[in-house]
Parts: sequence; C-alpha cells; structure tokens
Amino acid sequence: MNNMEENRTLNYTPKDFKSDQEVRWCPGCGDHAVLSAVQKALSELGIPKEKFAFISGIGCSSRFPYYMDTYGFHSIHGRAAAIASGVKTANPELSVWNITGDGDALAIGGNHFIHAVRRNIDIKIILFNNEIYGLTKGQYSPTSEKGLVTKTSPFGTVEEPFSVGEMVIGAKGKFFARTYDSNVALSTQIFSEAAKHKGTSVVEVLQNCVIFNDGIHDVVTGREVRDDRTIVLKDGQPMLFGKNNDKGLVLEGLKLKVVRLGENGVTEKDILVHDSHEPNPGIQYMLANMRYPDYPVALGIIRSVEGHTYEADVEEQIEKIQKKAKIRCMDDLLKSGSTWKVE
Amino acid sequence: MNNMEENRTLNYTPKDFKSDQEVRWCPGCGDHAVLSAVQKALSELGIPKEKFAFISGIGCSSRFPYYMDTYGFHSIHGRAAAIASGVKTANPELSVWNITGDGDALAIGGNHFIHAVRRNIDIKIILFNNEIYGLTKGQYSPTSEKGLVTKTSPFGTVEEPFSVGEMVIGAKGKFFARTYDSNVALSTQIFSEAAKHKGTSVVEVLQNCVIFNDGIHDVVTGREVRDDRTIVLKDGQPMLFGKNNDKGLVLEGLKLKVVRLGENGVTEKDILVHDSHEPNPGIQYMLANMRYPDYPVALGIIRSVEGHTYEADVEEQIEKIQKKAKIRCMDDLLKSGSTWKVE
Amino acid sequence: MAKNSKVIKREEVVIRFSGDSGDGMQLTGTLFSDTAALFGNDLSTFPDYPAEIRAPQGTVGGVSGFQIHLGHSEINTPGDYADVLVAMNPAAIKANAIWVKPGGTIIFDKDNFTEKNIERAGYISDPIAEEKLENYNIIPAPISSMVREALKDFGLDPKSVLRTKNMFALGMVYWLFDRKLKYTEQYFDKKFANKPEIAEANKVALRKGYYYAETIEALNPVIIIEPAQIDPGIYRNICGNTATAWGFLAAAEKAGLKTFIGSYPITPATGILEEMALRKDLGVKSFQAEDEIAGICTALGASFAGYLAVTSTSGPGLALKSEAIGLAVMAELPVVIVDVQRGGPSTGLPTKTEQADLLQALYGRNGESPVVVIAASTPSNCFHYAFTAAKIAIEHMTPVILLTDGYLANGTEPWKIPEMKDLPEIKPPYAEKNDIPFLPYKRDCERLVRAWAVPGTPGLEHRIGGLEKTMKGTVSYIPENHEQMVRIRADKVARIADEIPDLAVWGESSGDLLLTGWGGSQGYLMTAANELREEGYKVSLVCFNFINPLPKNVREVFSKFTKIAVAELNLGQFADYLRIKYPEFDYHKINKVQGMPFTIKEIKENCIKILEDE
Amino acid sequence: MAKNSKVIKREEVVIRFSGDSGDGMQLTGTLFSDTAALFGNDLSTFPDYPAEIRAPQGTVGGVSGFQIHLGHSEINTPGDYADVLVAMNPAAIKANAIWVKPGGTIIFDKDNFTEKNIERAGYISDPIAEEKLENYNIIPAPISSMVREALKDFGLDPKSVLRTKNMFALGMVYWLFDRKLKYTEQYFDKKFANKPEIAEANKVALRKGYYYAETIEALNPVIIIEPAQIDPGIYRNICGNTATAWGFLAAAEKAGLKTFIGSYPITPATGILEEMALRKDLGVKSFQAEDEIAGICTALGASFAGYLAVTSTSGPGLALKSEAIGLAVMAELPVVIVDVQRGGPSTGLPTKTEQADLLQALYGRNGESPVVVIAASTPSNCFHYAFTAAKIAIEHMTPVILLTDGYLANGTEPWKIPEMKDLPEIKPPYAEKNDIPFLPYKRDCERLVRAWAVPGTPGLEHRIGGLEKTMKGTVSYIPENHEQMVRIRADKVARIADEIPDLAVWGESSGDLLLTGWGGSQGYLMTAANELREEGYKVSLVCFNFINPLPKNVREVFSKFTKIAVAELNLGQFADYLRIKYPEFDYHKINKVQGMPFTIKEIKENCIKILEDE
Ligand SMILES: Cc1ncc(C[n+]2csc(CCOP(=O)(O)OP(=O)(O)O)c2C)c(N)n1
Ligand SMILES: Cc1ncc(C[n+]2csc(CCOP(=O)(O)OP(=O)(O)O)c2C)c(N)n1
Ligand code: SF4
Ligand code: SF4
Ligand SMILES: [Mg+2]
Ligand SMILES: [Mg+2]
Repeated sequence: MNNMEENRTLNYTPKDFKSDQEVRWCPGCGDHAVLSAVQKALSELGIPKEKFAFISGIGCSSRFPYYMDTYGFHSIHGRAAAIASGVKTANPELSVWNITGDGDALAIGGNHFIHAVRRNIDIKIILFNNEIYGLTKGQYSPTSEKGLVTKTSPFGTVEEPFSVGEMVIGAKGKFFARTYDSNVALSTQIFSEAAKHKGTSVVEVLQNCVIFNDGIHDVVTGREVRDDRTIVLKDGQPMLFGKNNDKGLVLEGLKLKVVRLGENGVTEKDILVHDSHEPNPGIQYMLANMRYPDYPVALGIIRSVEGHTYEADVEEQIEKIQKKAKIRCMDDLLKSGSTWKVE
Repeated sequence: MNNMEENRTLNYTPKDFKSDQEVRWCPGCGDHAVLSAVQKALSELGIPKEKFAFISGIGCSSRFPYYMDTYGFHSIHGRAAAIASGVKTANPELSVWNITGDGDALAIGGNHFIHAVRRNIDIKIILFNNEIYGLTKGQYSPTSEKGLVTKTSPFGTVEEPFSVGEMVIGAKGKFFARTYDSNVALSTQIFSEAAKHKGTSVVEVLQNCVIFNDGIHDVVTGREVRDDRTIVLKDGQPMLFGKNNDKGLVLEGLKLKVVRLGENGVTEKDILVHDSHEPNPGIQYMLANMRYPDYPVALGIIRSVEGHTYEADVEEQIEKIQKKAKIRCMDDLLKSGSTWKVE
Repeated sequence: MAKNSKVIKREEVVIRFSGDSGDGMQLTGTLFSDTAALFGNDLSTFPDYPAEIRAPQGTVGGVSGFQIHLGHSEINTPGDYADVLVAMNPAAIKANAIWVKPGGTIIFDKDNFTEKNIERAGYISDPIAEEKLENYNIIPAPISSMVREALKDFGLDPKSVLRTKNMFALGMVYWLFDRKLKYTEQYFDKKFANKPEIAEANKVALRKGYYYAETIEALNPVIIIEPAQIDPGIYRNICGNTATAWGFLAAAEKAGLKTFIGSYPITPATGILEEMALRKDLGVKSFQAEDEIAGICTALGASFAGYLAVTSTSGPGLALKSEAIGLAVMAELPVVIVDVQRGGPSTGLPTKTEQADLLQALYGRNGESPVVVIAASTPSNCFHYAFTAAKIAIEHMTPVILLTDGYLANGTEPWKIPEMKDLPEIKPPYAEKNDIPFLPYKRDCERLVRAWAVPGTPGLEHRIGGLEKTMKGTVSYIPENHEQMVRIRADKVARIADEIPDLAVWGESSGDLLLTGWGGSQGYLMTAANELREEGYKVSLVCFNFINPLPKNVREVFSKFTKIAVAELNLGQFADYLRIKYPEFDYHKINKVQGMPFTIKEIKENCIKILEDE
Repeated sequence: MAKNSKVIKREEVVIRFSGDSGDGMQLTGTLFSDTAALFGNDLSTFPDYPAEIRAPQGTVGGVSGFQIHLGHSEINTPGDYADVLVAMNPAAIKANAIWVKPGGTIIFDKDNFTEKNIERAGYISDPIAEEKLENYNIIPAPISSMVREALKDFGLDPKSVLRTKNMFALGMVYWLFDRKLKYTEQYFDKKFANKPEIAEANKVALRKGYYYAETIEALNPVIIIEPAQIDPGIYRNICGNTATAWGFLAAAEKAGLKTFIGSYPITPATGILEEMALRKDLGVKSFQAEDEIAGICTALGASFAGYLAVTSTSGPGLALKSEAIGLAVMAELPVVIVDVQRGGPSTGLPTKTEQADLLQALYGRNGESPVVVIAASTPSNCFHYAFTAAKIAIEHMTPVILLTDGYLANGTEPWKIPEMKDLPEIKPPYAEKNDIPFLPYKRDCERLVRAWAVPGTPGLEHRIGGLEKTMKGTVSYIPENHEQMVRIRADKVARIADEIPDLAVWGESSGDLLLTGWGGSQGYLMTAANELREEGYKVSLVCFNFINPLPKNVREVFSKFTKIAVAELNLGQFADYLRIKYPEFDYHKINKVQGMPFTIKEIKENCIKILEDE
C-alpha cells in the first residue's frame, strides 16, 4: 500500500463491491448468499478495493467475478488456481481470490488445486460445493455422493467422492474451513479469517443447486436439523453442539466419538477443545472428515497453521541474491562471463 | 482365465518376463533393482504372462515397460494412470500396472493419480520416487526436499514437497506401501501383495538417481543406518525397529513417539501393533508421514483396506441392468420409444 | 376441423414457440413436432436454449425457444423466419421479433404483458408497437386467465395451474394447423400415469386452447400441410447427439466389439456421454473422466484393451486432447474423437453453433500428426458418420476426428430407422494368434495398417508408445527410420481415400457456380442452391463429409464450374484447406461467425454477388 | 608453432569430438570453440547429445558429440561433414563414420579399441576396416596409456586420471590447428582453483597431447584458419536457449516491466527456464509449474498482474497449452509462448530437431483464434526475436508464439553483444488513470489494441474472461457482436504487419529460383544458396522470421522469380501456409523429417532438380 492510498479512508459498504452486472444465477441458488457474504467480508477488511483480484474457472459459481466490482478474471475450466498463483507471485500486494466449484477445482482442476495448496501460495480458494456440475446442467462431480443419480449416472454413480478437507490436508494444506451458503454470518466471518491468513486458504461452502441437486445438504444444514447435525468449531472452545449445546466430541482411542453431557458422567471438561493452529493435522483431519449420521459435520475454521508462503519466499530469495549480485542490469548480464573484443 | 489357460502350467522364472530390449538406465540407477523385483514378483503370482499390461508415462522410470516381456504401453507424460484406468475398466481380467515417477505421477499427472486412487480402480501404481526429474536431466520435482539445489532451483527450492502416502490417503486411498530400490526382497514381497490387493495399490519406491540426485535417500536407507532409521511394518506385529530391534513406536496423545524397550519401563506390550487393514486411516496416516530424524521411515504395507473397486461396480451395474433390460441389441434400440411407420 | 373456417394449403411452414425458461417451450415444441411427424410431414427442429445459467425470469437472456419447420416436400433446415410465433411473455417478443416473417402470426399471452414484464424485457409500454408489428397478425390471448378459469376446480396449486399455459398455446396452434390432439393426450396419460389430475389438467388446457382458437376466428384461415412424400419405412425423430451415440453402438455391434466412452461433460457435447451412460443395457462402459485429457486417455487404454473407444467433447476439450491424439497417431490405435463444435475461441459462445474447429482438427498437434477427419451434416446422418468414423478407425487402426456442431447436436429430424443387417460389415485387423514374435508396426502392404494384438492374447505380448519406433517396436533415433515412419503414417491416412465415396454433386455436374460447404451447413446450402436453381441460376452444390482424406474426384468435380464458392461458419477454414489441396482453383469465401447457422437469404445473396461480379 | 611442419591455410574446417557420455566431449568442444572465437574465427557449433537416458557405456546409443565449424569467412552452420573426427571409442566411429569427409582425419584412442568395446559398438574386429576408412588419415593414438604415464606421479585415482583423456585429445587438435593453449589452461586454473592437482593434471594432459601431435608428424600439415572479417565489438558465444531468455529480459528492461516465466521442464526447451531461474539477480520470477497448462496459466496470471510473462516448452507442451492460448487471445493479454520444436509427433524424437509444429502454432486452437507467430533463425538471433516477440506482445496486447528448435536451442555461435541503449523502446499500452469507467475492450482505432489496466490501480477495476464480450466487458451472445469481435481480433493481428520489416532477399532480387525457408534452417539455406550462386545458378534466398502476419512485400518479392522452392524440416507446412496466403504462386517443396538439419548437399541437389525440371 503506498502512501497516497493509506490516506484514503476506506469506509466501504458491501454495495461498494457490487458491479453493474445483473446477477444471473437461478433464483434460489445458494450462490447469491455467498456473494453477499464475500461482499460483506471484503467491505470490512480495510483493504483498498483495487487490491482485490477475483479469479475463477468455469461453472455457475465461476461467474462470480462478474458481480464483484474488483479486478476480475473469468478464465477457463479448472485453471483458476494456476492463474491466481501467477497473479499472486507477480504481485504479492494483491488480495487474490480463487472462486471455484467442486467440478472446477476437483475434477479438471484437481492438479492445480493440490499444487497451489502444497506451495502454500497466499490465495483464497472459495470452493462452492454443490456436489454437481451446475453449469452443464446436472452431471455428477467428484464430490457427488456414491449412488447419486444424475444425467451421466442414470443408474447411480459407482465412485467414492473426495472429501475436500481430506484432500487439502493430504496436499499439505494449512488452512481449511467449512461453511454453508445460507449462513451468511458464519461465511462472512470465515471469509474474513481466510483473507487474513497468510497462505493458501481453502473454504468449502456447502452450496445448494436448486435446479440440479436441490436439497442435497438439507439433511445436515436444514433449518430443523442443523443444530444437531453440525458443529461450529471455535478456537479454544470445547467442541459442543446440539440444540441445547449438550452434545460434544471426545477422543476414544484414535477415533472421535459423540457424547452427551451428563450421560455416563461426561462433563464439559472431557470434551475436546478446538485448536486450529496445531500443526499436526491429526484431529483436524478427523474433524474435517466427520460425516452425518455418525458425526456432526464440522463448520468453522478447522485448520489454520502458519507457514512459509511461496510468494514471500520467492521475494526473499530474490532480495537476498540481489543484495550480493554483481549483475544489476541487462548490460551487466550481456557482458558477464567470457567475452572477447574484435577491433 | 479360460479353461485352456488354466491347464497351462505357469512355471515362470523372472527371466520369462525379460524382454529382448537392452536395459538403458544409467549404470548404478536404482531402477535396475526395481525391475528385478517386479520380474520376480510376477513370476510367482501364477498369472499367465499375457494377462499383464504395463502402462507408463514419460521419465526414466517410465521406460520400464520396454524391459518387460508383457503387453506394454509407454504413453505420454503424466497420463498413464488414466490410460491404465481405461485398460482395466475395459478388461478387468488383466493385471494392470502403472509405472511412474515422482514427476510423472505427482507433477503433470497429479490429477489422474488422485482420481484413480479415489475411484479405487484395481491398478497397481509403482511410483519411483527419486525426488528429481531424471529424464530431463535434473530439475526439482514435487517431492524434492525444500531447499534442494537443482538446475531449475539454483538457489534452492522454496516449495514444500508432497508426501506420497499423505496424498494417497487424502485422495481416499486404500492401499499404500513403501520400499526402497536396493531391498529387492522387500520390494518383491510388496509388489506381490499389491498385485493381490483388489483396488488401487500405490507403492512408493525410494529410488536413487545416481546422476542427478545421488544418495538422496542414503540418510535413511544407507546400509549403515537403515536399521535404525526405517521400520518395516508387518501386520499383527509390534512396531519394533533398530539394529537390536529394541526401539518401538507408541502413541502419545494423538502423536506417535519413538521409545526404547526397557527404558522408562517400556515393554513390548506397550508398543503399537500394526494393522494395515484398519479402515480409519488415522495411525496409518501418521505412519506414512514419519520422517527422519524425528521418526524412522515406515516401509512395508502401511495401509491395505478392502473396498469396492470401480471396474467391478461397473460390471455389476451392467449385469444388473442387462438382466431386466428390454433392449438387447441395436435393432431393439433403434426401434425403441416413439416411432411411426410410413407406407 | 372446425366447420366455419377457411382452409388453405401450404407447402411448408415455420413455427416458433418461445417463452421463459420455465415455460416448457421445449416440451411444447417436441409434442408439436411428434404430432407433425406422425401425420407424415417432413420436418426439422431446433431448440434455442438460453445461455447456460438461468437468467432472471422475464429477461431476454432467459428466453427459451423451439423452432419447427414442417412441410409437404423435403425439409432441410429448421427454417430462417417463422410464420407463426408463440410468445409467452414480452421478452419472447423482444428476442424473436426480427425472426418473424413480415405479416406473420404472433400469438401471445396477453395476461403476461404486465408492466413489470414489459419493462424487464426492455420495452417502455407496448412491445407490439415498439417493434412495429401492428400490421402482423397479432393474436393477444388471455392464456393465463383462461387456464386459471378452466382449472379452478382441479384443486391444484397456482403454480401447477400456470404450468399448463404452454398446452393452451399448443392447443391453439393445433387448431391453426388442423392437427389431432390424440398423440399429445396419450403422452400426458403415460407421463403422469401416477398423477392423473396433472395429466387431466394438461389435457383440459390443451383442449381449451384448441376451442378458444376455433372461437375467436382470428386464427383464420386454417393451414393445411399435407403429408410429405416419404420413403416407406419405420421412422423416429432423432437429434444429432443421440444419432452420434447410436452410430458408435451400431459400429461396435457390427465389429463384434464392446463400446467404451471416456468423456468429460461439455456443452453441447454432453448429450453423447449422457446417451451412452444410459446404454448399460447394451453393455456400454461410460467413464466420466476427471478432465478431457483423461477422457481420451481412458479411451486409448480401452482401445489398447480391444474396445471400440470413443471420446466426445467440444472445441476447448479438443484443444486439451491434442497431445493425446498425437499419442494415438503414434500408437496407431483406433479411437474416435467427437468434436461438437461451438462458438469460439476459448469459452466463446458455449451454447451456440460454429464450424471453426476445422483447422484445429486437421493440424492441432505437434509434429507431423495425420488423423482422419469426418464431418456429419444433418442431425440424423450423425448416425451414419459416427458409424463410418468407427469403421475407419477400427479397420485402419487410426484416430478419427468426427466433427459435428451445436446445431446438429440439438437439432432433430425424422429418421428412417435402418436395419442392422443392412449396415456394412466391420472387420478389426486382429493379429494372427501365430504371428509370433509379434511385430507391432508391421503393416499390410496395401493399406499400411498394423495388426491389433489385444492384451490377454497369449504369445502376442508387445510394447507400443509415443517415441519413434522401428517395425519391431524398438525405440529408434535412426534418421531414415523416422522419415519413413512419418511418411508411412501420412500415407496410411491418405490411402483411406480409396474407401470413401465420391463427392456427389447436387444439381447439374457443370455450371456457373459450384456452391461448396461441409458439415452442418448442408441443409441451408441445399435449400439455397435449390432456390437459386429455381430462379434460373446455374448453381450446383457439393457438401463435404470426408475432409481428410478428401474424396478422390474433387478435382474432376471442381473443374466443371466457372466459379467455386465455399460457405462455412468461420472465417474461411475449409476454403483455406482446399487451397492447400487444390491450389489450381480459386475459392470465393462466404463466411458467418455469429454463433448461428446461415440464413437461406444470406447464402443466396452471396452466391448471386459472386455470380455477378466481373 | 612447431618448427618442422608444413603449414596450409584453409578457409574453414569442421571438427567433431565424439566419445562416450562420460568422456567429456561437450567440455572439450566448448573449450576448442572458445579458443577459436578468441582467436577471431567465425564459428558455429552443435552438440549432439545421446537420447535422454544414458545408454550402456561403449554403445552407439551412448555416444555424445560436439561439432565445430570455424572459418576465415562467414560461418552459418555447424557444417555437414567433418574434416577431423576425434573418436574416443569404437562406438564413436560407428556413429560418425558417414559424417567424415572422404579422406578426412580420424584421431582415435587406440587403447580404447579393446575387443569388448569393439563388440559393444557392433563391430566384429577392426572398425576402421569395417567402415572402409583405410584411405582416410587415420591417427591411432595411445591416449589412455599416455595420460596414465604422464600422470602417474600425481597420486590421482585411476578414474580421475582417465578423465583427462579428452584434454590429451584436445591438445592434439590444438597442435593440428596451431592454437594457443593459454585460454584452456586458464579455464582449469579457475575451475579447479580449490583442486590444483586436478587443474594441473588436465593441463599436463593437454600439453602432452600437443607435444605428442608434434612428435608423431602424422598430423601434417598444420592447418591455419585466419581470423574472420568480423564487425568490431565485444563478442561472446551464445546458444539459442540462453539468447532466448536474455531477449525477454532485455525486453522487460526496455518496457520497464518485471519478468515472469511459468514453465514445465521439457527437452529441448528446459534451458530457457533454467537460465531464467538463474536470473534472480535481475529479479526474474521463475515458476516451475506442475504441468504445461499451469505454466501458461501462471504466466497469464502474471501478465494480468502487469508482468512481461513468458512460458517455454516444446511441441507436446504446446499442444497442452492450446486451450489457454485461446484464453489469452480472448483476454487480450500479452504473453509469449516459446516452442522449441523437436521431432514429433507425440513424444517422437525428443532430443532431435524438427520444424513440424508450425501449423499447430498457427491453427492449434478451437475457434477463430489468431496469434502472432515468429521464428528465430540462428542461435544468437533468438535474442532479437525473443525481444521482438515480447515487444509485439506487450505493445499489441496479444499472445505471441516464438518458434525455435532443438538445433537453435543447443547450437552456439559468436554473438556481438548489443548495448541496451541501442535496442528499440517498448511502450506498454497502459490505461489512463482517469479512464473511468474503464472499458476493457475499448481499442485504439489504428492498431485495435485495448489498454492494460493493472490490478492495484485505483478506479480501473474491470473483468475480463474467455466468454465473448462487448467493449464494456459484459458477456454477450449477440450474433453481430461476436462476428465483429472475431474480425477485430483477426484484424488486430493482421495490422501488426505494419510494424514488421520487409522480407529481405539474399542475392539478386529476381532470378530463376527463389529458395525459401523459415526459422532454424536459415544457415543451411544461406550456405546452399551462396554455393549455388557461385556455381552460376540464378538462385536467391528469402528466410522468414515473421510468419503471422507475413511481411507486406511477400507478393512483390515472389513475383520476380520463375520458380519458388520452400525448404523445411517437415512435410511442407510452411509451403501449405504460403498456398493459403499467396495462392497465385506455385511452391516446390523440399522436405526432410529425420530429426536433423538439412545438409547443404541435399538442399543444393533439390534446387538443381527443381531448376532443371521441365
Ligand atoms: C475445458 C472445458 N471442459 C468442460 C467444460 C464444461 N463445463 C463448464 S463448467 C463445468 C462443471 C461445473 O461444475 P462446478 O465446477 O461444480 O460448478 P457449478 O456449475 O456447479 O457451480 C463443466 C464440465 C468447459 N467449459 N471447459
Ligand atoms: C508433455 C510433456 N511435458 C514434459 C515432458 C518432459 N519430461 C519428460 S520426463 C519428465 C519428468 C520425469 O521425472 P519423473 O517422472 O520423476 O521420472 P524420472 O525420470 O525421475 O524417473 C519431464 C518433465 C514430456 N515428455 N512431455
Ligand atoms: S444451475 Fe444450480 S448452481 Fe447453477 S445457478 Fe442454477 S441453482 Fe445455482
Ligand atoms: S538419470 Fe537417474 S533416474 Fe535416470 S536412468 Fe540415470 S540414474 Fe536412473
Ligand atoms: Mg458444482
Ligand atoms: Mg523422478
């Protein structure tokens, strides 16, 4: 941020991040709420608007950048993580967001996704997981539940889905969070934390596609059931959940177990306390992997560990080398090494 | 296997699997020993030679199929897992092997690798991990240690490497084993188990590239140190290692810890017992991830869990549908649905 | 037919149903065309979907259309301009006004012309006036209120009631064209067997529309289109994507092979994968791959394992498959790559049609990398060209690129169902069991085809791959071997010309102008050429389906005409290709790159200009 | 110089050092050529590596060679046939026998001609006899035993001793060409400053070889090649890959930009990435991507962020980048894609050279997807064309494909170092700060270039992407807008012709034959054309560096010649392209697809045949 900018007051409202384009998602699509949450989070970050770059691939969700009044690049299917990596490496001062879907990030874009995560390049990956290809009108995706009947699996899929969090941790990921579309408050908070985290932040948004996979997350996030079937993790807090906040998670051997406060003498002290900053991903891995009906689905920031970021290390290496470098401009380089003079 | 073949006696020796091509790897390259181990394992499997298909990408290691007197396909860089998936899906009767390198499988081929693993398609992936691009003469790979100086990282890499086992488990992998090139006996045994496992089997071979990354694994597998710096896991056996078999692994909280028998009252009973068949990957994940100097590096079969395989489920679905299908040939299909007659 | 109505006969008519995405226009159009087909008309239809995501209700971006061209004589296109437009809302007027014939009939749901909808469509007050359509035959029908009234005792929720609006409109159109309601009624009985009240509601709406039209007398005269002169046989409607899928299945059955498709979804090609996925009854293995590269690579694996292997995609996907197609060229394995072309470059206009991937198909690979390129040219002949592509791939052990396009993929037309026994045989060039040691790149002298030794066959173990090889399969850096192999691969593809049919000339075999085209423009070119001939111009037409290699008689055909014009939906790719292959001729280019087919008018005007120049 | 030796002067000479991969031939060749360059000869060199993996010792597959062509007059190629072959083992004879000029000199290490090595090379007993080389000037030198003897008191292990064999051989060659040892001695002093005994050992071996040659008198006469007439200036040796990398760096400095390279290693392009990775001193950000697609995509990202962005690859990698190049066309962002061509198709002959990616570069994308295509034609002018490619990309906001090849990439030649101040300016078309609201696809009228608004600039926020757009950047499915944009993108590239230099004719501006070529064949074509002219043929030459768009004076140049021949290392791709662009001319094709450059002889024979036909 240069001086002129620092003098600007940045009293943004979410509206400042709305572009002039009409939002074209289906009425009722979960994407609308995510857009609001992002606009809200951004308005509160205190980062000048021109420092944001939103990079997306192809998919319903990937139309996102058009609706943001920031720098934006709606690219090609699956490649946004690579493009975003280039943007961030080139200009580490930008706040770079990669908007993507379950197909875009994990089918065609799987490789760029895991490599961005491994490099821990400081981009924010918001993965809209509707467990379906929305834009192409309803084929199964790598996160579709086994057995799902779709246009390309008329008799049910025979493939086990990826779990986003597991994949992220398997790829050396240092930040993973989960939210769902209609919880704008939680989403806003998570996006804000993701933005502040230095390194690749992956946020999985459980998103509803009203047209091709309607209600797929309702069993977990439905208004009636969500308190009992999700757990919002908070650092330093015991892992309690349930309508009456009376259920909790404990460790039994190497596995997590759901217990009820008061039953079998369980008290709050027995309940695991969340620590997203623990580098050993052991428990976080299990938390990310919890599935209904055995467990509540974990929401919030599951893992958030500091580490070197790619772009900062690159800058540092350049700086170090330039300090002692003999070659400082092209004329130096051209004349370096063995040369001879013809007169 | 049809009847005629069953009547054949399959008294193979490793030589039966040697092709007439001169082996072209550098003298001293670890690949030679892996080739021997595979040929040995195959000769003992009791599978007719014509049922083997070796599919590879591009890399030094990927020249492997030329040296095998089996069906072979030396394809393009990174794509062998996809090609092998096609071969196996088409003909589940074949024993399909995907030979690959750390670059081939995890750089350009990363996406096909994780998707093959996720689908649990019954192919055998042998990943030669020399932590370098050998064929292109020495650039760093996604498994190169951070800081490694190579032709494309003259000042040291700034990227954290993938850990193969972690990636496999993160991608829902059900079989992961590790060996090193010069231990032909262990390799042979692992290849044989990998072949018998139904599902994607990933075997990481710590392999030495004498030319571009010589001795990179020596700190762990060097003759002098290997007993103390590796542990060969065996199902049902306590996790003991060391020259005198007096060191072992225990669980402390959620982390593994190295202890010494006899010290602080530790006895063999305290030592963890290996169970590669446990579906919850918790401990296996940690075992796969152990790194020198904190831990011994785990060798042997780390994870081996039964599960549905893609190609079998496909066959089953087809069978089920065909049983009740009204359309049994093209003429049926052509005349199905609404048609009308013009006279 | 209603009694007190005038009746006129017409040779052909174009009808367009148009409304919001949720208005059920695709079903309406399909039911009408089925009815027309059963009646014996020739016809051609084209759905015009909105862009991928639903745009907000009532906006022009959200308009979904379905056009039907039916006639007493041969119908080759879905028609340029509509005689009748059904518009369910103001946006449908906005989107289609310029596509209605001057003086045509416009039926619209006047209940839906609310202030809000008018504004959403981008009008200020009266769409009809603003479009200057007052002199057209304007039929404002109170469709919404009529169905509400008609169904008030059905106990349906308001949404379900309004969902029958399309049937009311359809009923009106049936009356106008004197069609029977029976087929449509049967459709609902079957479709909603478990919800008889819904079936009944739709049937009531249909009949109410029919009677309303009869009553208002504004839809006069009733138009009769007699059945067409059609070859006897059993017919069905088929769209290009289904025809493509079925062509492969037929080829597999003829060749005694099983079918594998490895694809990644992409508009407008997804329908092929979807149809194949349905065909588990025929044993098809459909593999939804993680990306296009895995799509072709799994297919190549299946081909190596002895399957008829196919991968289907559209332009951006073809780009991604480039490297692997090169491998198929080297491995000499049979595989068919379908490219359902759409508007480019890059993501371009994904739901629109174009013919701009031709040069990519021919040249989009590193090195000298010859492949066979074939183009289908009508929705139904996708079957034939898919079959032929598979036959060539298998019999010549080569990748074949089959080009179709968005227009062919989604367009439908009646198709005379073939009998499997009448289709040509397909003989895979299997290696002989005693061909030991098996030399993978040994060829038959005549066609230069290598033998197919399928894994699992004892004794034929061998290795293939992407590095240059000798006949034996050994990697070779010998300069002369490389040159020889490069030339053999080119020659192998070139020799396929021996097996493809001669180019057929429609019209006289000589004249002033030879109109030339390829692939999906065929129907438009035929109609234009026919009309030009009828107007006295000496114009003939050739339409190419075989692009590499080209038919053997091209030079002979071309040399009989004073001028040659090449019409295509790109900036002149096929014309450029012809320049390479037959530089002795001069080619006049007729191009359009608008994401949609030519109109007959455009082609004719261009031809006349070319004829009159100089 | 030794006293009692005859001396002759020669205009030029070709020397080839050849031995096992471990024999240090690349260093030997490099040291010789440095010495020759310092002396003032013009020269051209080419290393001939074995295939990627080390083949077993002593086999033909493991032979590594380095050829040097030096002269008193201008040298354009590394030469076809060698005057002197240094062969460290029998396999080196096997690999090179046919490349030695009849009667040429062959120096070999007779100690290494053991039975085992002879057999490994594929001979039965005497390689010289079996190759019928008896009448050549055969110098069997006991190199191994001589160095063993010379260094016996050095206390080195036997392996290190034998590693100096190459210096013994080099010493002999220095004697033969009357060269000074000084530069080479300095090299060792510097290189082994910390291991003086190794430096000394090499220097001793070098001197012993020199004296041995003097002693045996078989290497008579001593050959003198006088310094060439060379432009005054400071010179260095440079290979194509380094020159390419430096060209980009120079362009970035001139444009006031930072440089980003996103690449995935691939032979023979890796050297560009490797050189860039070294240039952290100049602030280069080199990103070793996970694959070629990420290579170009990270580059596009960096370009979006305001960098000079480059991605380098070879043919199979270019295939993989196809889709993303299409995106660059749509996004209208500057990016240079370097394709260092190698033998194809597919993996092909990865270490060999070819020119067969031309049509891929021009047409290998979906849709109408025009890019600028430029080809470098000598190792050192890779600098100029990389600079120019970057300049065009930046100033015209367009992807540019720069074609080089394996021969240019690895070949070296002396290069007169330019001064940065003499290079042309580069002006990025930045958006104005007050250009609000910023319309991303608004263009300047003359060149049709859109403005570059770099993220971080307040007020210029905007969105770009791969879907068709209006000037404002709004996604648009409007047919006319699409056609207009397609034509504008084509036109934008076409107008770059205004800024590229006219095609230069070498030789008379009219005549019987215009020999035509492009890219890396230039040196061979020049030599051939010169020789033909000297022999009295009316042959001139044009060599293309700008391929799309073509220079504006092509038609004018071509029209002055009776015949036109197009020579290229493929089956005729550029000739086909010329047919598209200038159909009025007839093109005779001269082709070779052997993974290696033309020989002068081949070109001349073909030209004479074309001249004599009819
Ligand atoms: C190269 C390429 N392949 C395929 C497509 C077609 N395509 C576009 S989006 C998409 C999947 C979208 O799914 P997801 O990423 O989950 O996004 P959603 O629409 O569900 O938000 C596909 C297959 C394409 N545009 N480009
Ligand atoms: C599309 C493509 N990109 C790049 C290459 C160049 N290439 C060949 S092998 C290889 C990496 C090899 O590394 P690895 O897989 O680890 O195998 P190794 O040689 O170490 O056994 C690369 C980059 C290629 N052949 N094709
Ligand atoms: S199709 Fe699904 S994901 Fe796409 S905009 Fe509509 S509701 Fe949202
Ligand atoms: S370069 Fe390395 S990996 Fe390749 S063959 Fe040689 S030693 Fe083995
Ligand atoms: Mg999705
Ligand atoms: Mg490797």
